[in-house]
Amino acid sequence: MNTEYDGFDYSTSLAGASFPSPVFTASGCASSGKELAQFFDLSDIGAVVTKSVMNKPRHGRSTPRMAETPSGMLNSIGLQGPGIDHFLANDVPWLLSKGSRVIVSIAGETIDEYSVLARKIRPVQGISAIEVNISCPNVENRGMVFACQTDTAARAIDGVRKIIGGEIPIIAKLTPDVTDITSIASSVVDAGADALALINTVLGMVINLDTMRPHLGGKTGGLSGPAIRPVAVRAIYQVHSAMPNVPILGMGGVASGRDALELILAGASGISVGTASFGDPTAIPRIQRELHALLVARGFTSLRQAIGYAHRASEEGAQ
Amino acid sequence: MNTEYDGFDYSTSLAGASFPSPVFTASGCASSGKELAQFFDLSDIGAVVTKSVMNKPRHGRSTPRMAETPSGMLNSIGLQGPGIDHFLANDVPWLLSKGSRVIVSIAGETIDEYSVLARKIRPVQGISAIEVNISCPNVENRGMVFACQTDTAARAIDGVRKIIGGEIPIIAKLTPDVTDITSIASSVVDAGADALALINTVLGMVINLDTMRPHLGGKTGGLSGPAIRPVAVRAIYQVHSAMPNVPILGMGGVASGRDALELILAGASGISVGTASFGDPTAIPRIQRELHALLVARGFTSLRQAIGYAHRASEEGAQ
Amino acid sequence: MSTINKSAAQITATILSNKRVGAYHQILLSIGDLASVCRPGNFVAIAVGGESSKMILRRAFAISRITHGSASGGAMELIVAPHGSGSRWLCAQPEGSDVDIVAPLGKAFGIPTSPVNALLVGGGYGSAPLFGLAEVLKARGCRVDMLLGASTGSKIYAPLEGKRSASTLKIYTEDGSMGERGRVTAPIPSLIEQGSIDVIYSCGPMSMLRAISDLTTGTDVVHQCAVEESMACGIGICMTCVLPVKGEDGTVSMLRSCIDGPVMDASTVAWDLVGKTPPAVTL
Amino acid sequence: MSTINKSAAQITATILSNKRVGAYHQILLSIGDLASVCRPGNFVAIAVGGESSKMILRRAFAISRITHGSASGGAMELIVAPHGSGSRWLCAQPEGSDVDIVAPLGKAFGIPTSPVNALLVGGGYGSAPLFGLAEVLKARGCRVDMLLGASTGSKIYAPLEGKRSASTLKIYTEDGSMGERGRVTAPIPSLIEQGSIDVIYSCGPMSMLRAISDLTTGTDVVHQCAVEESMACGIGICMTCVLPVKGEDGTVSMLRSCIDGPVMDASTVAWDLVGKTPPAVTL
Ligand SMILES: Cc1cc2nc3c(=O)[nH]c(=O)nc-3n(C[C@H](O)[C@H](O)[C@H](O)COP(=O)(O)OP(=O)(O)OC[C@H]3O[C@@H](n4cnc5c(N)ncnc54)[C@H](O)[C@@H]3O)c2cc1C
Ligand SMILES: Cc1cc2nc3c(=O)[nH]c(=O)nc-3n(C[C@H](O)[C@H](O)[C@H](O)COP(=O)(O)OP(=O)(O)OC[C@H]3O[C@@H](n4cnc5c(N)ncnc54)[C@H](O)[C@@H]3O)c2cc1C
Ligand SMILES: Cc1cc2nc3c(=O)[nH]c(=O)nc-3n(C[C@H](O)[C@H](O)[C@H](O)COP(=O)(O)O)c2cc1C
Ligand SMILES: Cc1cc2nc3c(=O)[nH]c(=O)nc-3n(C[C@H](O)[C@H](O)[C@H](O)COP(=O)(O)O)c2cc1C
Ligand code: FES
Ligand code: FES
Repeated sequence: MNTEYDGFDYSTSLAGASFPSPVFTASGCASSGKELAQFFDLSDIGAVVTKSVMNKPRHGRSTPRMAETPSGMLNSIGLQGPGIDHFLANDVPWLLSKGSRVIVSIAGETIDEYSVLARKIRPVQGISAIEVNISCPNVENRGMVFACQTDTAARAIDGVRKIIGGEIPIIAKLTPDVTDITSIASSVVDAGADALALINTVLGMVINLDTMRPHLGGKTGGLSGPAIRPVAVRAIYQVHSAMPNVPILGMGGVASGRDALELILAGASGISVGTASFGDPTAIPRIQRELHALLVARGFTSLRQAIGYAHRASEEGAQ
Repeated sequence: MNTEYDGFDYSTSLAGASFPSPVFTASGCASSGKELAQFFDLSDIGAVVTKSVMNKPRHGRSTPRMAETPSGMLNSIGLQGPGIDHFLANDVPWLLSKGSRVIVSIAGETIDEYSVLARKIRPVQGISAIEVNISCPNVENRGMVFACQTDTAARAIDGVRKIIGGEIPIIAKLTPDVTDITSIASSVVDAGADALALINTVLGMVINLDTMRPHLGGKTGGLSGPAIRPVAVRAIYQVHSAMPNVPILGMGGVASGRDALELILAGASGISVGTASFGDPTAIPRIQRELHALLVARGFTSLRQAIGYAHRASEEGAQ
Repeated sequence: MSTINKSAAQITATILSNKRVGAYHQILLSIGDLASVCRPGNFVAIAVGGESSKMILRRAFAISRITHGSASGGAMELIVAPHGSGSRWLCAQPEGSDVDIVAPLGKAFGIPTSPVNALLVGGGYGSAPLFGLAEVLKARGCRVDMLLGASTGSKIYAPLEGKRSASTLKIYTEDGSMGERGRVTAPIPSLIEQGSIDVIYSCGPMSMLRAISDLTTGTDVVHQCAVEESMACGIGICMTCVLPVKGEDGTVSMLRSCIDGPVMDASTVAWDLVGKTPPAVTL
Repeated sequence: MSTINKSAAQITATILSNKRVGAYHQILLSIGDLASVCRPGNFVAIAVGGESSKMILRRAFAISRITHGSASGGAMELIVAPHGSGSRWLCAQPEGSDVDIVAPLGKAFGIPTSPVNALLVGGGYGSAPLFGLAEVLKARGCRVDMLLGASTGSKIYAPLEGKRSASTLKIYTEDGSMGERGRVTAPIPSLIEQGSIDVIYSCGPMSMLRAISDLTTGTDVVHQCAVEESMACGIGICMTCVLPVKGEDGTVSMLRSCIDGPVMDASTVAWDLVGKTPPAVTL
């Protein structure tokens, strides 16, 4: 564990899983870790959240898969990946050998697939948590986003929970593209999610002005980056307000320590950094340093004191 | 009518109402027009969409009411305004006297209030259309956003339709903050909306890092500006795809002719420019010029040919 | 043409000079003919961050002084505190670069038609519009006294300028590093009591304006203050910059400080309601 | 440390010079020790737009040439076409300004261990990495012929440089404004037939790479091409830049062109699947 934060308790926990720092990679924005290892030591950050893996290997969507937008980007990767077997045999052992804490993200095309994935992960030693991605917008059918409806969201989580028992914390990852995110959040918590990951990308689209057609191979894509940060802060604030005891892994447009602090004050116990790593391979350790300095400057002696502080401050506050 | 587009037919119509150009102000981003008249001639643009007016005068929310965010901003005005009587007695006549086409935006706290407003507007001569704002996020209770549910959305529109009859086109303004915007769109069309305005702002929040509390007086606010453009394009594309015959007034992050073109190719028959006018008081006439040049450069001889072209191109297209 | 901001125009202005002065930057912009329509109290809205900026809103700055040059036309002086990313960007622009400005905006200070005794009170960069104002007042035969205050000496802008433009100048800093230690409002009660001032012109933090307002309440002293609210547009179209102002009948309206201000009659501002949800409108 | 991009580092590089050359800008960056680990075919990813930029992604540029200087260390040359807002920003940066770069990235061209006859084919700014490559190949005793093509003469980068670095140089433009009128691929069939080339190194638009690939299929000529796909990260973490590549067993995988490329064995690329939804994975 990290000791460079002397005096300050930078550790965090998500439903029993502990981490020396609250700054993680975001699923799909760090592959399986190897690529970033050239730029910093993976054991120095809170955790590596791996790219959502499915049961079978998968090609994903056709190219182009990305479009830059003002202060953001769209992606339509479509969950390309090697499949769970290859992933568990190769990527997880490599990450653990580097001393990294590992959160495995899984995604299924059917409710059953989530259970199948859980069954394969259960016996694996050393995994800190499972992030259940029920909100990837880049699947063939927009109706397939389980996190859009309380019942499908709950069933996917329930399938995983039944198999995992209490061994590994389950983090349900939600989309902000719903009418009422708190109702989705409470349905997955009822179904057995220990924590929530907020937010996945926002559904968006870009038209290519040369071809005058949708730019992305998959037509629509997921919007990420600083552009969506106010949406992430709002979602985290709303959900933390409704369920103050459910830990939240916050993400969406965090590119600096100040951004991370904003999400933490809104209620996040940990921060995933996604798109920022594309523009800056050392974004995560930088954000980790900046956040620490900002917390200390505000007189906090532990990260925990700051989590959800915006809610408490408003009770105490003058207004 | 404008003749400076010689050869090119720049006119558009929204359910029977005709406009010499497709570029309008956005409701709430031009007040009642007077303020912009110093910077350009209001009769030169397509139309002035006035700030949503309620039945009674209204103070709106407490300050601060805005926060700049990456490529966007949050606002929480809360529908401050003079009330419909003052508005109809003063602002509408002034706009008409300047030769401006006027679209009156109305907002109600109750379903009934929409009918009351419609009753007062009905006898007024010279109004091109009514935009019914059922999606303002800056009202006391987030549950009050009628456009979040198909039934409340439909009832608000139905109330207006019953009173307006067929005299004035009704444009229903929707929020993208819903699980399925096409179902909301079809419910308001069934209830009598002639056209749709897409999109209102996206619900967001900013935490002030000095006070460590929500920055806006109203806590949450509406996100607008280029940051949300991909969301607007997606919403317009989805709705146009589902209901190709329902005209759409598109908006959300349009700051240049290229942005306007993107929304038009996605399916918008007209474009409202909101936040861009804050950063550039002459944004609207500039965007109007730029869009015209881009359309001509692509070989279009009328605006109409370009509306929804991204859908047709993808049928014809090579892939 | 409108009656609102009726002299305003959007132009490209060249930075003639950009000098650090204490904690501030003194920036001189070449604005041609526009100089002739700028009045003390008006402000300018400047686009920041360049072509591919993520900052979409203009930044507002008080027009500090206007000089009517020769060939190149007039110039506008600003006093800019490098605060956040937008003002820091502006302070970093080199001489010779161009900025997109909209000016003059807002209501100017009211100038008395006959000579009066005027007290000008500035807090921090709030002194900006006071130098230009002092010149105009003196030209009208007014007596001009000036009080400048700040947290520390480096935030007192150009004390020598102050001396030149006013009959008397008193400086207050909270840490005592320049002038007297204390608040700039300290001497005001006795000045009012002595009957030595007719009008106070103030510009600075809202708390300072309010404090002065409290001191002038119930006296004959007129108090014109230049308020500072967060502004998204600066031209009256967004309704973000509102301030509760009492009408003649006592009802409070939320007025836009960009077009109904920034200069306001301090006695009409409902200071206790600033930043609060105003009471529901009653008809 | 990883095996991927194992020499890559993120550094601040100073622009030593920035010159317009035809339709391009030749930009020289001071990169110190990093120069020693850059190989022809590697690319650099540059942050664009400055501190308050709305452009959040880096832009990729082929490393055109490396010079090993004296005191100030090595330098990296780029050939940049002002295309959209990011590349235009880079082309507008003055000498002396700093940029944030990550380099060297991706797989370099494979250099034969024994002397061969090499044909270098560049389209537009695709000629960028070929000059440096030519020098390396010549140092290994290879014969180097070069073909450069573009739509028009101003888009042929530095034809004189080409002449210096290759044994022969032929230029093709589609409008005939420089060299011969036609496509750069025109002479390749007869060169292959004559048996005068062993390896083709190509860099340019995907359509050009594919056309060359079609010509070399079924011949003994090895074809290494530097592909260009839209890249969000450039370092292998985002999966946006994938290309369908056939494995030894004939199955197609979507490989990341940033780390498994940009230089690829053209015979393994499933050209007909580029930009299509690849067939479902079968196990
Ligand atoms: C009428 C008026 C006159 C002003 N005159 C001066 C002056 O002469 N010299 C000077 O240094 N400053 C002046 N200010 C304040 C100046 O506008 C802010 O310091 C500046 O907008 C901060 O922008 P930023 O990007 O540096 O900071 P950020 O905090 O990054 O700005 C974020 C957003 O908040 C707004 N904002 C932040 N602080 C303020 C503020 N104090 N007032 C209004 N909006 C704010 C910005 O406009 C921007 O939209 C004046 C403000 C107003 C309204
Ligand atoms: C490996 C590699 C080597 C390259 N070498 C060179 C070179 O030597 N000289 C040169 O001028 N250009 C080169 N390019 C292309 C260069 O990256 C693009 O021209 C540039 O990214 C365009 O950015 P922009 O902001 O100007 O354009 P915009 O169109 O505004 O860019 C928008 C987004 O699309 C991406 N994009 C747009 N065009 C391309 C493209 N052709 N390739 C990849 N991404 C693109 C941008 O990175 C950005 O994220 C290379 C690209 C790659 C992948
Ligand atoms: C290229 C890309 C790929 C992503 N892939 C995944 C994924 O596989 N699983 C997942 O749960 N989220 C995925 N995401 C979403 C991110 O984890 C994150 O929720 C989102 O991007 C918001 O954070 P950011 O703004 O920091 O990127 C992906 C995002 C991007 C940009
Ligand atoms: C300050 C502000 C006030 C607004 N007020 C209203 C309003 O009164 N009625 C309404 O329908 N939309 C209102 N909107 C939403 C805009 O009309 C528009 O739908 C939205 O801002 C997206 O467009 P833009 O990105 O071009 O601003 C407001 C937006 C802003 C920024
Ligand atoms: S700043 Fe927009 S109305 Fe005043
Ligand atoms: S550009 Fe991100 S993986 Fe290649």
